[in-house]
Amino acid sequence: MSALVINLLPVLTPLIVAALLAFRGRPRAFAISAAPWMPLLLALPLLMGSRAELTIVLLDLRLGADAVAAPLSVLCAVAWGLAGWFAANRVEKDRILFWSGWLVSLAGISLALLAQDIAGFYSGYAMLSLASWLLIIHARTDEAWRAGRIYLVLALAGEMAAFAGLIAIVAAVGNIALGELATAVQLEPAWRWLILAGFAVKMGVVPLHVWLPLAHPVAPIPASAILSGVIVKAGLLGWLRLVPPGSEGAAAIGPILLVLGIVTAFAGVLIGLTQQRVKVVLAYSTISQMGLVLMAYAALLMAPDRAAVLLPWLGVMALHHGLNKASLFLACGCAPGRSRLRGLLVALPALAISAAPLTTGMLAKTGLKTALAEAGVAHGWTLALSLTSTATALLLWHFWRLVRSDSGYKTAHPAWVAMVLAGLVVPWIWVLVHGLDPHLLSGLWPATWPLALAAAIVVASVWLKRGLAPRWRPGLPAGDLVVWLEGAARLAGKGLTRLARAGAAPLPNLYPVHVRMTRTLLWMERKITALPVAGFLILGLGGLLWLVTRVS
Amino acid sequence: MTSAVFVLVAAAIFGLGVHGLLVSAHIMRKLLALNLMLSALFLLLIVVPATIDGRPDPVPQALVLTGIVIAVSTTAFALALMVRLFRKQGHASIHPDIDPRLLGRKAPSKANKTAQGDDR
Amino acid sequence: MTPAAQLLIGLVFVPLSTALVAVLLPPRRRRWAVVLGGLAWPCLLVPLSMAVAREQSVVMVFGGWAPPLGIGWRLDALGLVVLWVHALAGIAALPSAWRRFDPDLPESGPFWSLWMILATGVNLALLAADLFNLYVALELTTLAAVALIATDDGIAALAAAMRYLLLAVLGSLMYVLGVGLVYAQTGSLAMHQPGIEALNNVALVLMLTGLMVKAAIFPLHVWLPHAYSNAPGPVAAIMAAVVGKAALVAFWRIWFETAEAPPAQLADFLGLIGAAALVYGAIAAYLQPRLKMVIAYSSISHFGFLLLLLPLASQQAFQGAGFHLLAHGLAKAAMFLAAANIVVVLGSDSIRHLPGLDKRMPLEAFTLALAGVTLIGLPPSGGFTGKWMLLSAAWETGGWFWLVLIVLSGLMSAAYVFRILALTCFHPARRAVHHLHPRPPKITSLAALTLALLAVVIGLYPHPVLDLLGAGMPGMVR
Amino acid sequence: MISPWTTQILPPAVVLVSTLAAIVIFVAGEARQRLRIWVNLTAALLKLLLVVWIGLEVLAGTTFMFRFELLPGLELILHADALSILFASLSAVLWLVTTVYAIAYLEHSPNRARFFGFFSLCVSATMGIAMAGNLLTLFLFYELLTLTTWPLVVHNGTPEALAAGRSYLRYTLTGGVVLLTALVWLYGLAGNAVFTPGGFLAPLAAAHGDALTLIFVMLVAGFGVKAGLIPLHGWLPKAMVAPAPVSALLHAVAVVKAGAFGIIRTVEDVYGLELVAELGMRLPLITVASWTIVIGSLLALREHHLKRRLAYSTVSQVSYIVLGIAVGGLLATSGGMVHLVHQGLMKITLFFCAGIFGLLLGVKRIDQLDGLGRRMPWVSGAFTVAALGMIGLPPLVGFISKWYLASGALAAGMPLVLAVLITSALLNAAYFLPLVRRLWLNPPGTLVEAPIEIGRLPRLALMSSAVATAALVVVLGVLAAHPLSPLNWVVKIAQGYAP
Repeated sequence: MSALVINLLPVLTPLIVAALLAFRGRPRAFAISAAPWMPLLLALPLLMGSRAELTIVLLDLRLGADAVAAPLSVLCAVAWGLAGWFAANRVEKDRILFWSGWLVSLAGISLALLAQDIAGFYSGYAMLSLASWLLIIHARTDEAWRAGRIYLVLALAGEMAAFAGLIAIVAAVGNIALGELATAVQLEPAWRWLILAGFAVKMGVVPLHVWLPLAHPVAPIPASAILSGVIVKAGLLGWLRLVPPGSEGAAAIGPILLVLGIVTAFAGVLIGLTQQRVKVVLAYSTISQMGLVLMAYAALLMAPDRAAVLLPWLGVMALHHGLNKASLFLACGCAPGRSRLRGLLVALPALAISAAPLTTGMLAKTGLKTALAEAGVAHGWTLALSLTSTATALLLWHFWRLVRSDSGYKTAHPAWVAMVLAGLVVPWIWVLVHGLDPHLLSGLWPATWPLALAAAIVVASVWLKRGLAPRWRPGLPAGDLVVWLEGAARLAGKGLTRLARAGAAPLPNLYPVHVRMTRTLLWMERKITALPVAGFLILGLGGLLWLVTRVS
Repeated sequence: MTSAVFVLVAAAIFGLGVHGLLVSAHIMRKLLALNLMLSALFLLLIVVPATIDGRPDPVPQALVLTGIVIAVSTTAFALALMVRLFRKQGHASIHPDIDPRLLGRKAPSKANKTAQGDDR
Repeated sequence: MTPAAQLLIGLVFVPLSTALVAVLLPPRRRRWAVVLGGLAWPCLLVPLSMAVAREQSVVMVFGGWAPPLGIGWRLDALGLVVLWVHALAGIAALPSAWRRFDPDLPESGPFWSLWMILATGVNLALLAADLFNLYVALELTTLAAVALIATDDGIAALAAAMRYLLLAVLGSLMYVLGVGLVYAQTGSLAMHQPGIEALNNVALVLMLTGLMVKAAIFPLHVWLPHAYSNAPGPVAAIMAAVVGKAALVAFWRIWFETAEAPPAQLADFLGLIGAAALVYGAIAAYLQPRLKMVIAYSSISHFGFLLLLLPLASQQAFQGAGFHLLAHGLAKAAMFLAAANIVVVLGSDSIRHLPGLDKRMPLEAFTLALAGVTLIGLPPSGGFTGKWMLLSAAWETGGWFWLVLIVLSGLMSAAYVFRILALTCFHPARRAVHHLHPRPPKITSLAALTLALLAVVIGLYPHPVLDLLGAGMPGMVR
Repeated sequence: MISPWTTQILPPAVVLVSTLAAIVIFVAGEARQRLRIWVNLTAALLKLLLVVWIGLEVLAGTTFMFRFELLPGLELILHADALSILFASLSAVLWLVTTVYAIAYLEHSPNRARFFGFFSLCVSATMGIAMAGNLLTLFLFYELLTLTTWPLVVHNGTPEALAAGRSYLRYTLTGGVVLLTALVWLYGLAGNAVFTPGGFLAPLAAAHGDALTLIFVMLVAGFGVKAGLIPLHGWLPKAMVAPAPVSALLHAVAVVKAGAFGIIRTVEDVYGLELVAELGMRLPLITVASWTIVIGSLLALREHHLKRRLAYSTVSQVSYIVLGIAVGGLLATSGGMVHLVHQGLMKITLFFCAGIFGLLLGVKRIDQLDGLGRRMPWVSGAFTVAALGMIGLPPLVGFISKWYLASGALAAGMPLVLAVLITSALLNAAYFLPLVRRLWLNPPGTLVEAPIEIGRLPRLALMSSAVATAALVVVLGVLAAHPLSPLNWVVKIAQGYAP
């Protein structure tokens, strides 16, 4: 019973609080004040580590925290909580809308994290996708609506793809526990690709990344912090849950994902460099980072037997990126250019993300490299990885130059500071707790030279009196591909409506026919009523009958 | 042989009667034609069976007698009706274009088109 | 002669004597006499039904004179069914007639005795066992009917009556001609002459045509709509219930009994005529601007429907047709009675006055709806039962054309029935106030409603009737 | 144990309860409102109790059978198996709710006696369809349903209402005629046979294969008219002119469901899916259903009149049922049948809300929905829940149906059906989410008419009935695995058909 309560609390409490928002006055005030603390509830099942089964709920719902969900739960609890604190003071406009979206998506991700059966996981995931739409359109400007629309289309399409895949599993073995998935069923590759693609939308893997650069700038700062820090990781969760390492045939797709990952990593940076808006730049950085995570996951698929070691490393990457990226986003709301201290507070997570020595970024890189080593991938990849660090560093320099001149809130918010510190500390704690080998010394040089290279480029460019981004600016709009997609979609929509109009042709109105018939009939009746006609009709009919008797 | 003549004559009279009954406008003429047809019919009824066997057959006689009764009563009734009709409409004919049958009785002349209008 | 046979005499002589008594009585008393007589003769039907149920038919011959010279009467299941319709319709029409032909009104004088004479004629036509007797009976019916129509003193009614008279006489003359030929051929007038060789086609055709005029089969229907729609309400009800049907029954008898093996192609041709009548009547009914016209044309359509028995010609089909005869007769009488009340209240039956009527005359509206259900043949109703039997007969004989036609007939009836209902109950102009006359006593509406209900209820428990009709007709089982 | 006499008398009793109510209402007349309300409510409650009673007995294994010989060899049979209980309980529950709603909705409108009279008759016809034990009985009540719903459709008496009524009759009566033909033919071949799981026509398949195929087509077409299979759906959007309670009941329970139910009976209890597949009719049926699902959604997409959009959504959603039945197998059959209930709940909620908007705020078109969420949060909330359910978002009922249908389709090896379901889900999102957005996120627009003020009690009744059904949408979805949930009931049924 207690296990039940513990596992249900993180899911139900946010929903109840969200419901309280509906009532004016005290309940609403209470809800808004209580909302920021909700994420901490996730710690309960994590610490208790207990499992629960609700046989009458949904399709036999099973809940519980496990190794896969653990890092994301921690990330969710910390990042989401701090962002909530930030939001509590910084979001004035449309608070009911904001907080309802915030709480419901929190409930969704909690359910997705804790659910141990397919239906439960999918429910949580769907809740999350739809509710985070509310966060994106919060501003309700045309730009926001557009971003929301594109996000919704992609999210729903992705969800349906994933749904198709997991339904294929269900059709084979029913709504089984996620743990047994790896061994329970062998799947047609097509279904597995559907699942991967579906969740890749959340992850922002190229070419499904287009919603991120549109959504982040329009969402409120804390919202984009969790979007980019936590919610994108839900895609990773989906992969780990539904295409777990060790499910047969999965190893084969590892290399393809590896390539996708490196492409995403570089594409994100390159497109990001052409952008002029702070949060768009960060969004592209997130995309490239997700590319790295994707590579790690690919390695995991290729070396399933080493999962015990690699999963924690994957956790490290998730925590590192989530917390640091969140703090960078929060920075956008704290006028970082105004003092040295604030500059430092920006620099720390930035350096971390570009994997500077001794930062959590270095840990992440180490983890990734070990993973690739385990997967037995050629040495060339590690070089590529180092280059991604250089690229990221350049991108973040670009970010710094943009954010310095950013005039938003003038005051810094303590949540930001807390987030930065969390970013510095939490991944280390994670590494220590799991007793991972950080390879400190061996990792130093590989972590240093990419940054040095980046620094050199920067210095050179400054010395050459140029902006970092070259004069020649390929005028890529935010959310590159999506522009053409929108055009295509508009055409398709036109076609569909035309088709529909053709489908619903109205029935012809019989009325005029009806009048004409009446006239004709009355005329005819009058004619045959005249006695001569009638009489000859009688005789004629008689004759006709007689003729009929003659024919044989 | 003789019977054949009778049959032909009867047929001719009957035809005349039919023509009169149908074509002539005045009801009086129609009734006269009707009686003509009746007598043709009786002639036929008397003649035709007699051709079957030699001795006269009582049944047709009975039939004809009954027929005559009916004919008389019919004619009388028809005449009475005709008189009523004449008193009502001033002429003794039933040409359809004259009687207002297709119109509502208390609401003459418009009923038709408005009725069509009704179920639009 | 069995005691049941004695009752046959009652069927004819009770109405006849009532008519004579009514003539002799002073105007104020006539109604009473007729009420007594009109209630008396139906009582005879109860024992007669039992008798018919026991041995298929009740036969009597007058004073030992055997046919052809003597007059023989025969009551079989079909006749009994129509007699029941006649009786019920007559009883139901009593209240309305009572009000309509108040002795203070001038035209009320002849009505009561004429009505009884009509009843006599109809009963006689249903009992007649020989062809000439049938002629006399039909002639009597026609004359009485014409006179009854003429009791409404309008020009339209008189003209309609006159037209009816002339056409009917022409028809009956053709019929008698045919009878004469039959006699010439067979030397007998008996309606059913077992073991004669095929009947002379000319005679057959003449008789059939004559009867088609009286039964108002399209295209020989021209007299009917104006006659019915201009006759006084109760008169229209009675006539619609039985007059046409008596002729139709005679038609069937001659087809199935007299001409034992009529040419098959003729059967199909008559079936086609029936089909034409069915369609034409339905369309015409849908387009009519007057309520009573609609009902009259629906009668034409349904007579065509009943003609489909000829091509189907199986015992089951006969049961179906007979049952439909019953249901349709009741429904039609009910509709005409309701229409009569509507005319009384609105002073007109033009359908443009109908909207909003369901408020003022809910019973009438309900009656129209119920009777309509039977006409359409929606289950559960008498109409449906008859339709179903005919359908399964058509299926068994593999007559796909007839099957489809029968099925569609329901649809076509639905068109005009629902048009009337929509106008009456749901039309936008429903709140239009039209100047109203005092509504007739409730019992008249209730009588109509009872008939309509009966027409529906027999559909729920049709067994007795179907068992009665189970015997079929000679020459029916091919 | 229950006495045999009772087992005979209960099914007709369930049907007759509301018939009696109708008679009382008709006789009582327009003026006696209080009496009418009480009769309505008591009848609805009584019917619900009876259905529950029968349901429990059926669960305990009692067989209910009432036979009445209509014609020699032509029986009127009312029986109660699990499937009939499913449909009967659905209509009983929704009738109760809708009665409450309708009483409040029509508070000041004329002709209420007529309305409620035919309303009750319509429900007893539905009950008859649910309880029907053979095709003839089904057909009989099916026709009665046509007859009793027509007055409701044309109730307003406006010209477009009359036009809608005409086209309704055109479609349904033609469908009835087709049914009748098929019925005669079938009786000629198979005689008077009771519904039997797995069908009773298999022995005839060898001899009369083509005939059976043709009959099947006619039966499906006949029922498909009411079920709104495209292209037989034309009447449905027109019928929207009817008062909101009518369209609610028409769409949720009475008419469309009657058609779908008829198809279920035909496929499962007359032919049996094996025979249908053997006759090569399974694929065409699936095709028609899928086609209807997709096209219906597309048509809904282009409607800007609220109720008409809902109508087209019904066209699309009801075919889920047919699809599930046609695909067959335990999962898909359960999915289809459970959608009978789930779609009913969601759709009736939507129509309740649409009716309330229309009645109180004069809102008819979609662009008038802007910002109504602030004006009436509860109703808008109910609407939102039902709409999300229609899209199939977990944990609402729509999700459960979709889940079973989809997995059933794959289990039967038909990925294309899955594609259809997904397309339809996306289209549903495309035409429902904008409504939700307008309700909550758009700035309030100006109302076309001044809001109508009605009494507090009626307003409460309207809202509570909408909210109640919405709550059911949530609860039945969340507790889908509960032993007494429709889902489990349906799975029991489906095991009888597709072991």
